[in-house]
Formats: sequence, structure tokens, C-alpha cells
Amino acid sequence: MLNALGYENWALHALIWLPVLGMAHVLWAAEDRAKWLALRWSLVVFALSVGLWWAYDPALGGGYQLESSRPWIAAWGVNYALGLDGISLFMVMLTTFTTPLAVLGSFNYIKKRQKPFYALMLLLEVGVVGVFTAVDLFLFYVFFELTLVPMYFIIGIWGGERRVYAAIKFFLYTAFGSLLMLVGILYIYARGKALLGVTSFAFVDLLQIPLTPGEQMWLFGAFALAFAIKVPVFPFHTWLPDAHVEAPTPGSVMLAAVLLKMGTYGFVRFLLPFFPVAAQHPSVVTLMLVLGVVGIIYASWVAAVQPDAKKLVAYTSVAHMGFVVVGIFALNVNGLQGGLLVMISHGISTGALFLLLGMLYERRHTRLIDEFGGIGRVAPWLATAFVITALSSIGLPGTSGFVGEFLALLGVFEDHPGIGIFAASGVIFAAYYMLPMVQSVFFNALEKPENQAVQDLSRREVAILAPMIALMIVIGVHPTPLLRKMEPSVQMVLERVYAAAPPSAAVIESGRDVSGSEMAE
Amino acid sequence: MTEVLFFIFAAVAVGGAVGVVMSRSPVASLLFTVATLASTAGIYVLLEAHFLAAVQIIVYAGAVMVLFLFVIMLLNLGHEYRRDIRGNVALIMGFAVTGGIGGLLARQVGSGSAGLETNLGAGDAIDAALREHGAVGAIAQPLFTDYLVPFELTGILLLVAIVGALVLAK
Amino acid sequence: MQAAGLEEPQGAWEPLLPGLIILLPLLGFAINGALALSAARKSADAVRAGREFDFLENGRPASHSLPTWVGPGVMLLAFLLTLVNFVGMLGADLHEPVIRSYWTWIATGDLNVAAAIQLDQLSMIMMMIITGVGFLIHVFSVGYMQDDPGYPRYFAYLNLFVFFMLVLVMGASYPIMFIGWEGVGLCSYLLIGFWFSDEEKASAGKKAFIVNRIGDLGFLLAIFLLYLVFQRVDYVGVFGNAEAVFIYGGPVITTVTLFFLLAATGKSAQIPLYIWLPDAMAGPTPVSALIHAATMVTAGVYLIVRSAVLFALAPLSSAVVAGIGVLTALFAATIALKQQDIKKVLAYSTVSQLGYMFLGVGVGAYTAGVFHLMTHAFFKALLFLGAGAVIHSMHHALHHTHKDWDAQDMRNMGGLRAYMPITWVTMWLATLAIAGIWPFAGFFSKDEIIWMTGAMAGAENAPYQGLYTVYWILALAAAMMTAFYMARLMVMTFHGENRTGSTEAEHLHEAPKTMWIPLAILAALSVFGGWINVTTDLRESILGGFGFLPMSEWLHGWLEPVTEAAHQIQEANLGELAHAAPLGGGEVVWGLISTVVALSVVLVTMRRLGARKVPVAVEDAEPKGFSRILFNKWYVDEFYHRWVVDPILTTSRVLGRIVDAKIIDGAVNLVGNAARAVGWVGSLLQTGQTNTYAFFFTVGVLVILAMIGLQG
Amino acid sequence: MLAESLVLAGVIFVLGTLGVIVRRNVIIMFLCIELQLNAVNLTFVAFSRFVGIEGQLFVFFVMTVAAAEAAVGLAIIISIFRHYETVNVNHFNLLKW
Repeated sequence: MLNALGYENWALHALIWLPVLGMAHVLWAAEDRAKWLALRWSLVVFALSVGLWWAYDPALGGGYQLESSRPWIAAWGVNYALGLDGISLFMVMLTTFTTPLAVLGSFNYIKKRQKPFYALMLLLEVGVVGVFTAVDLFLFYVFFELTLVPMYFIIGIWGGERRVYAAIKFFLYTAFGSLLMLVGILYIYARGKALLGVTSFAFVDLLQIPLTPGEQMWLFGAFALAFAIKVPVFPFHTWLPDAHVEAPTPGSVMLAAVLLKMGTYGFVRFLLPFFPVAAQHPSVVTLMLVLGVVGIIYASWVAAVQPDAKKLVAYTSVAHMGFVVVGIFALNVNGLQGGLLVMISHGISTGALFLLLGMLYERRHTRLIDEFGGIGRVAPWLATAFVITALSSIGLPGTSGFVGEFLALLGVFEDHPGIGIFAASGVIFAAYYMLPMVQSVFFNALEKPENQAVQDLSRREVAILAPMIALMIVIGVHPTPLLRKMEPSVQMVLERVYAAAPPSAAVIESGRDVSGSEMAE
Repeated sequence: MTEVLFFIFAAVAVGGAVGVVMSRSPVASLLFTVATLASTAGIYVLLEAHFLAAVQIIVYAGAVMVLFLFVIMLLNLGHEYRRDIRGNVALIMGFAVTGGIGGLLARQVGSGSAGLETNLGAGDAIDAALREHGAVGAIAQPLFTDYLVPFELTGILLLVAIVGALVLAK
Repeated sequence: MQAAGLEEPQGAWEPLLPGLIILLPLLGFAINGALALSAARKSADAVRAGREFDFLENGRPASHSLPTWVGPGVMLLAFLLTLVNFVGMLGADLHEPVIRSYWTWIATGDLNVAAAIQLDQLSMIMMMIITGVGFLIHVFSVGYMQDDPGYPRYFAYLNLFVFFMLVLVMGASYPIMFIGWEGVGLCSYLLIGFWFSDEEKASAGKKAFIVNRIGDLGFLLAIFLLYLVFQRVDYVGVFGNAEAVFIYGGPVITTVTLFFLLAATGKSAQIPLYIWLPDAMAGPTPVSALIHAATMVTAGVYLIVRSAVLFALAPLSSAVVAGIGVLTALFAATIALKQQDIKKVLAYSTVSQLGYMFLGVGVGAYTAGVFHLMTHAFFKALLFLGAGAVIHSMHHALHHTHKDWDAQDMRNMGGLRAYMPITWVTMWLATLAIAGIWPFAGFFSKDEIIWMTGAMAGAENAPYQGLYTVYWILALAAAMMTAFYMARLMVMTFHGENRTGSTEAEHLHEAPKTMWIPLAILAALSVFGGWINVTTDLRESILGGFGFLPMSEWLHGWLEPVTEAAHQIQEANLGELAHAAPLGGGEVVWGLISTVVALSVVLVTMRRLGARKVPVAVEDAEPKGFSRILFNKWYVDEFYHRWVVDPILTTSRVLGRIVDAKIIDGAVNLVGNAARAVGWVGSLLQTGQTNTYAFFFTVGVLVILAMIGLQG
Repeated sequence: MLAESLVLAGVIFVLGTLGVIVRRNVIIMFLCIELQLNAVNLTFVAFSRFVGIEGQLFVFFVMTVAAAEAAVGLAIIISIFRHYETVNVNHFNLLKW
């Protein structure tokens, strides 16, 4: 049926332009209808994106599908070109899945200037979907920067007390990184023109450019810094807690669930295939792995002592992203697949955590952990949802968090057992930061009278959380369909990496010599 | 004769300019300005720009300066005799920079003006025009032909200025 | 895993709906969970209104009556189904495990983990224990928890626990086992903190979870290493190739097994990770019986027996397992000597008995380990349930007069046999069993472990022979202590004068039927359960009634398909085991000696302690000297706090407040502030004074003029 | 007479500039600006005698602009005065950062 409608031809365009229409509609309609309209439009977009699951066929190899391109700025060879592969498929679906829930989660939270708020939420969706579907570097960059604008305003206008500080920090910090990337993009473009005579920003064309190893290292640095700030990788993470704490709930949700993924997506999409020599250079790999591991442990420890629940969860994001980085730079199928799966499950579980904290904030107007206590007695459903989500976040087997972490750690253990051990210790520290928070908020005695008045989940809130929790469990129990969809694309990335400079025989042996030494034969 | 008149006018003009800068009272400053403008008008006559000289007296020294005077009186500033010249630092900096400009101008005039008059043809161009069209016609002729559009634009500018002034001072 | 998980060994035996055994408790969880959620809503409304939730207000609501049937009901069905399969397996001469694969759980690259279950003799015996003992404890819980507002939630957790425990023992690969492994940890966490409004109890749950996670790290790393070596992680794939791939005693196999040991010490509360178990007694007592005595804590033993082939290939790891086991057995027993809380005594006793199991599997006596696991499940569950009945009764009695005494402190009890005769008798049977007195169940299992330790010490090529001799002596010492502290528990609780207070004593009562029937069944099992595995030597001697006891070494034979590979490896490398203990004497002699010694310890304790007058808890003096150290558990918790927890917390604070906020974020803000400073310097030019602007304008003109002038 | 006129124009221009820089009274600053414009006009007229009538045309335009500027400027001064009650530019420092 999808074929009959020509779904493959217009789906991606619709995903980008429908929210734009929605924006116009929201801005045009009355103030009190804005939230419903935004919800409806984002649901329509989500419904449309579900079709991608069937439209994308991994059996055709991991390349781009649903591609379409038309000239935009012909003189520079810029095309409005969209495409989808196994990696971006889930990122797009995660975005379209999260947006309506974030919109629904802001119904009570956003009281002032609703129209511009919901319009900006839709604009954010446009930007993020664009980032994940662009197959033209120029277009990618435009979308990448476009996401900054709505987020800046969402934090800066609807945020908490220090919202302006947080918004500016967020904007400047991430913009600073992407400017370096812009220099890199232009350099690649110029090299393409000089070496091959092509004036094009298309990924396929740029991938043909024979960059020298030296050039690759520099470009890798420029791109890596941009994405590392976005991810954020330790030690570029300090904008994140501020942004999360100050952002309104839906802002935090989008930030954690989707925006951070643009960084790790960039790792997979650009760093590995575009600069394969640099990406597998031993010192680069070691550096990235160490940063990832340090991020995991460091962020876990710092999270554990945060008095502000939202800040705590913000730091856990850094830890989770550490798992992603470690998985990606394991440079093998398991690690990369694990990294991608952590991205998905982190999007769901951390998004849900922020929504839950937002619900608590709406009830108590505080985020300080010590202000709570015994909430489980007055809001048992809220507590149940929170505990499930927290468990998914700390990677309990049977939830989505586990599979991703397991694969990422397995991947890194395959080639770097020493680093793998340290990374795996993150599972202990995850419990170390999450459980005390859960206990202080939901367990213990119900002493404060303000807490006694806390209401349990409303129907709207159940409607937000139910799909997220369901997904956590479904992905945890049966992640194989996702892994199957992603695998060809992941293989392509890795082939590209190893084609540039196949790992030397020594590397292969060292990966296996642990067992080799004991092989009887 | 012309030379003598020029130097008299020049002396008055410079003296007036010094007075504008020095005098404490705005009204005095204004009157010094009128003196400078009037003597400049005299120099215009000497330079055979009779129409402009008339306009200078009527419009500039007359209308515009009266406008200033009105404002001074409207704001009741006639009694302001406080010294409002800036401090020594500002004075020194001001003298330095204006001296610099003066020096550069002098250098330019000194190096470039020798034989300039002869090179330029000693007033032939304007004489011919005056002879042909008369003092007013000489300006009017190009103004309403070649420079018609800028002329109209000045009209619009004045209109805008009137409206703007009305709005601002309302 | 690729094909192996999916290929079904054809022929012999078709298990009956094995998946349903797992699903039934899950179904119970779903139903009870839904009931719990709706009940919690009502309770929350009451709390908000400032009332206590009185769920019995309008008669017992469905949410509090249905779990009575659903909770134990699904367990009964699961037990019956297990029984059918057990009988089926008995009839079939099964040598290969039966694997049922349902779907592919994780598949990527060459990793392929199927959601598959494996039925073999080992998982079957574990399933029998879990569903059987589990069912009895569910029934007991009905009586014990009926008046708790969280009744449906309790059964939801309990059913979920059984589900995960079954996943743990039935999984066909290590990752599947890991699901159960962490899942039971989760349920343990939830159940310890069942009364979560009490901060101490909630903290105990948290402690259990975090300490367990340390062990789980070892499990994960072991899986990774196995994957690295085999490219597969299912039992069939790993064990089938282990001998071919690993060198006996090589570094990799030693590392793998040590990682597994780390996992096992966490879950089974062995040194150094045992600290969570005593605190875990904060949970409802039936939970302590099920999770923290009979099933979950034995998961570590199961893991080692399951990986018997791997451990057999790693003699060093095995020696470490045995060493940790015997040290824990002794260490925990010393602490148990001086505890006053009835559940704490039992908790340390559990730790100690788990140590015996580790000793057993460590010396390669896998069957003996499982045997002791099984008998321990019977008598320790019985002891805990009995303690539960006592506490229940004490609680009621104290509640009547609102006396704020500790219902669990044995100093407040005494003379309870008059009030609770059934509990008294059954608990005595369990005590005799755990003390290792012939012919009760514990005798046979514990004796076999000790005997095998001695035999190992005398094995021809056994490494570390002297070490095993030490183990053997320590194990004997611990056995004596066991007899002492258990007799002390019984005397203080049931004998002597009643110290509860005369008004309170009137309200002491025997447990209701739902509670004492499980006690009786477990008592029977504690008495006769050991008879299924009487060693041949004992059976032919006086201790076996000269052949009177049935089923010589039945369990041994039953588990043979699972353990034979491991035994062959051991035999090939260690040679013949000794037939005499290190001090000489055969199994029968030492069996007699240990029974006599244990029995005399019990009797002496009864005489000595029975005559002594025990002060009640509030009047008792602080213990002094060495008993103070024992009472404070050797200050191990304090030690961990001082050297592990506090440093981590301090480091975290330093990282959070100084490194992150000041240094890293400081550097970021420094960049921003530097830019700002430059701007500030520039902004000094912006005085707001028109004159200044005119001045700079003129300067600009001057510069341009100068440039033109200098050019021209 | 060209050179002399140019020198005169220069002197008046410099004096006007000096006035703009050193005086605080905004009306006098305005008058000084008029002086500067006038100086420029003088150069135009002086050159026009030798180059062509266009110089005088420019003077004409400059006068128009000057008139417009004076009108708007004075209006601004009036409205500022209403707010601050002073014509001292020291008090008009809202342009500061």
C-alpha cells in the first residue's frame, strides 16, 4: 500500500515540511488551540514516519534509500538532497516519536506565550529530522545549525531562573564547535574541487575525495570537536547540566532524547567514513575511548552528588553518551550497533525521566532531591513509572538500556579488554547514582506536608509514559528487528573504515591472541 | 579692492567662528554664527556666486538661524552662562586632532594650490555661464535639466524632515 | 549459538510446556501487579486525605483477596508442571540438555543470543526447589502478609521474583542467565525495601542492589571473555568446546572463572560481598526465606555448578572458590554466635551455609554442593518461616499493649514453646538438620562436602594439598559453631522463662494453618530430604542403617550428565581422590564423630544456656571484649564505609563541586569571560558622550586624510 | 583668490570641528556643525568659479540638507530636553554600551 501511494518519493520531504505547515497553522490559530494543533501535527508526522520502518529495506544493502535530490544553490553544487539508511532510520523515528510526547508533556508546564512555543517545538522537529535525513553536507550543516535556534529560544524564554545564562552558554558553546566544522566542510569542498573537479556537497561525491592522512587528522579534529561538544563528550559537557536544569521539561526532553544524538550520529556518519585513516589511528581511537570511559565514570560520580534531580539526570546523559562513544570507537559491529542502540534507548528512557521530573516539578515546584521523600505513597503510579524508567536507564536486562550497553561493552572488550573493564564498571556506578535518588524521592518517610498533597498521574500523563515504558520493555526483550535493520548500514561504515587502511595483521592478532595463546590446535 | 574686501570678510568669518566656539551663551554663539555666515556670503559675492550669496543670507543666516533662536528661546536657554567647555584632557585631544587636520589641509593646500588658478583657466567657465543665463539662470539651467532628480529628492527630503520634526517635537 | 540453539535433539523426551513454567509466575505478576496498582491508587487517596489506608473498611476488597489465590495458585500450577516434567525426565535417560528456543534475543555480527531455555538435570532440580519451596512460602505468605496494605504488591514482587529465578536457572546461555541474575536482584531490592517508608529498609534494598551490581560486573566481563574466545555464549557451545580451547589452568580460563566467582560472591553473599545479606533481613520474613535463604542466594552456587567444566579446568579458581567458601562459613558463623536478632542469626547462618556450598563446588564436589543447596533450601526456609511465625506472634502480642520492644530480639522472647508448639517442634527438626546431626538432611549434605574436602586434600596430584587440609579443619570448626549458635537460638527463643511480659504473653499464639502447614511439609523434607543422596559407604554402614536408607547416591547419578565432563577433567588432572581424611579415618568414622560432636554441642548449649537468666533487650548491658567485636560483626561494615564508600563519596563531591563546577566549567567560562573582557575594554571607548564620538570620528577622518595625503 | 578661500575654509572647518569636540551644549555643537558645512560650501563655491557651475549646485543641495538636518536635529533636542531638562550632552549617554 505504501508503494501505491508513492510513499518512498515523498515521505522524507513530508517529514520535513509537514511540521513547517504545522508551525504556520499554530501561529495562525488561536492561543488556546496551539497545544492541540501542535500535538496533532506532530502525531501526523509520527504516523507518517512509522511507514519508514517498512519502506526501508535492509536487504538492499546498507546504502541510502528513499533518496531524492534537487538543486538548491546550483552554482555551488548544493542540493536539497534527502536519504535514509539504517542508522538514520531510527534516529528519525526517535525524533518523530519523542516530539508529540514532549508536546503533550508541556501542556501544563507552558503557560505563557504558547503559540511561539509550540511553533518552535515543530521547528525543532524540522531541524532534527533534516539533520538525520540530509545527504548533502551543506544541507546537513544548515539543519544542524537550525536546531540551535528553537532550542535557544525554548531555554531562553520558557526556562528557569538562570535561563538566559544557560541559553547563551548552550548556543555559544555548540555554535563554536560547529563553526570549526564549517571550516572543515569548506576545506573538503575546496579539495573536491581541486582534486576531482567536482563542485558538490553530496556525501557520495565527497567520499571520493582522496584526502591525505594529515588532512584527515585535521579535519577529523574539526568535526570531532563540533560533535563532541554536541554529544557531549567529557570534558566538553558542562553546558549540558546548565541547559537541562534551566530548560522547560519539553526542552529537556528534546535535548536529551534527540539533540544529543546529532553529535553521536555525526560520529558515525562523518568521522568514521569520511576520515577513516584518522578514525582508526591508534592514538585517536585510544583518545576517544579514554574520553568515553572517563565520561562514563566521571559523570556517574558527579551525578551521584547532585542535589538537583534534573542535574543528576543531565549528568547521567553524559555517562550514557560515554557508552555510545566507547561503542562507536570500538570500531566493530557489536560496538557500533551497541552504541546506536544506546542512543535509541537513552532517548526513550532519559526522555521519560525528564518528563517524570517535569511532572514532579509541576506538583512540587522544586527539583531538589532533599525536598522530596515518600512520594511513592501518594503517587504510586508515578513512582512505578519512575522506577521502571530508572531501571531501564541503568541498564537492567530485559529493558532497552541493557542490550545497548551490553553490545557496546562487548564491542570494546573485543579489541580493548583493559578499557572494556573500566567502561563496564559503569554498570556499578549507574546504580550508585540512580538508586539513592530514587530512594530519597520516592521512598523513605512521607514527612513534608507539601509532599503529602502530591497528586498521582493524570490520564494525560499516563498517555505520555505508557508508550515510552512499553518501548523500553519491547526493545529490551526483542531488539533483534532493530539490530537487523541497522546492521547493513553499520557494516558499510565499517567496511569503509577498514577499506582505507585495513587493520594491520598485528591488530587482528592482538584482538584474538587472548584466546589464541590457549588454542589447543 | 577685491583682495581687501576678501580679507575683511575672512577676518570677520574667522573671528565669528572663534566666537561660536568660545562664547558661553548660546545666543552669543548664534549671533557669531550669523556673522560668519554673512561674511561668507560676502565672499560668495566676491567669487561671483551671487545667487548663493543671497540664498545664504536669506535662508541660512536668516531662516535656519532664526529656527535655532526659536529653539533656544523655547527651551529658555538664553540665561545659560555656565562654562560648558570640556576639561583639559579633552581640550588637548581636541586641539591635537583638529590641529592634525588643519596641518594636513594646510599641507595639501600649500602643495597643491600653487599655480592652481592658472591651471584651471582663471574663472572662464563660470563667467561664460553667467554671461549666457544670468546669475539665477546659470544655476537654474542645470538644476532643472541634468540635476532634476536630485533636486526633486531634496524636496522629498525636506518633506520628510518636516514630518520628522513635527513628530519628534510634538 | 547460530544453529545449535535452534536444533532440537530428536527423540527421547519431549518436555511438557516448559515455557509455561516461566510464564505462569509472570502471569501472576501481571495480575497481582495490576491489582497492586489499583490498590495503591486508593491508598494514595487516603494518605492525601491524611488518613491511614484501611483497606478492610468495607470488607476485604478484590485487590486484597484475589492475590491469595493468584499468587500461590500460579506457583502451584508451575510446581505441578515442573513435577510432570521432572517425572518425565526421570523416565527418560537423558544425556543431552533439551533446548527450546523461542526467538532471537540479540543478533548482530557473529553474536547470536537466542531467547532459549535449557532443560537438563541441574535446571530441573533447581526448578523443583524454586517452584516447590516457592509454593510453600507463597502459602505461608498468605497468612503472614494478609493484613498488610501492600498485600497485592507483595505477591506481585514475589511472583516476579520466581519468574526471574526460573529464567536464571532455565536460560540456555549466559546472557539469558544474566537477565534472571539481575532480575532476581531487582526483586530482592524491591522486596527488601518493601516497607519503603522506613528509610533503613529502603537503604538496605539499595545496598543489596549496588553490592550485587559489583558482582554483576564480574558476570558481564566473564561473558565478554567467553564471547571473545568462543564467539558464542550459550552453554552447549561453550562447554562443548571448552576442553579443546582452554589449556588446563591457563590464564584466560582462570580469569573467566574468577570473574564468575566475583559474580557468585555478590549474589551468594560470600566474602567480600556478603555485607548486603544481613541487612536484607529488613524485608518481610517469608521473603528472607525464599530469596535470601532458599533460592536467590544459591544462584552463585548454581552458576558455578553450571560452569563446572570451566571451573574444573581452572584449579586455581576452584581453590579460591573453596577458600572463600570455607572462610565465609567460619567467619559468618563467628558473627552468628553473638547476634541477638533472630533473623540476623539466621542471616549469618545462611551466609555460613552458602560458604559450605562454595567449599563443596570449590573442591569439585558439584553434586554435594547442589545437595547441600537443596537440603539448605528445606531447613533454612523452614527456620526462616518459623522465625517469621515467631515474629508474627511476638508482633501481635507486643502490638496489643503497644509495647515498643523489638519483636525480633531473642532476648525479649523465651519460653515460646508453650505457646507455639508446632513451630517449636518443626524448628527443632530444622535445627538438628542444619547442625548436621544424623539422620537429618543436613548431615548427609554437609558431611559429604567436608568429606570431599578431606578427600581432595589427599588427592594424588591435587595442587595446594596443604591448603585443602586447612580448609577441612576450618570446615569442621565452622560445623561446631553452627551447632552452637542454632542451639542458642532455639534455647533463647523457645526455652526458659517467657520474657515477653505477662500481659503480652496472653496474646502469643500459634501460627494459623496457612502458616504451619508449610512448616510441617518443610520439616518433613528437612528430616528425610537428605536420604536421596546417601553415599555408598555411609549406606552400608551403621549410619545408613546397613542399607536401610534408600536411594544410594541418587542425586549423584541424576546430575551425572551435567557434571561428568567436569569430573573427567578433574580425574584426569588430579588423579584418584583420597579414601581417608587428612587425619586418617574413613567417611563413616568422621560422620560418626561429627554427629556426636554436633549433638553434644547442642546438648551442652541447652544445659548451659537453659539455666542462665537472660535479661531482656532494653535492660541488657552492652557486650564487652571479644563478644563486642563479634556483636558488631567484626566492624566490616564500618571498614567498608571508611575505606570504600566514603572515599568514593568524597571523590564524587570533589569532582562535582570542584573539578566540574570550578575547573572544567571554569575553563569554559574563562573563555567566555576572556571574550567578554576584550569587549569590555573596547566598550570603554563607548562613553555615551557625543563629543567623544565626534572626536573618534575626527580621528578617523584624520587617518583617512593622512593616508590620502601620504600617498599623494 | 582660490588658495586664500581654501585656507579660510580650512580654518573655519577646523574651528567647527574643535567646537563639536569640546563643547557640551548641544545647540552650540549644532552651530559648529553648521560652521563645518559652511566651510565646505566655501570650498565648493571657490572651486566652482574655475571648474563649473556644478559646485554651486552642490552648495544648494548642501544647504537644503543642512536645513533639513537643523529641523530634525532641533526637534530631537526639544524632545530630549523635555525628558532631561538639559542640553548638556554629558547627560545624554544612553549610547554607552
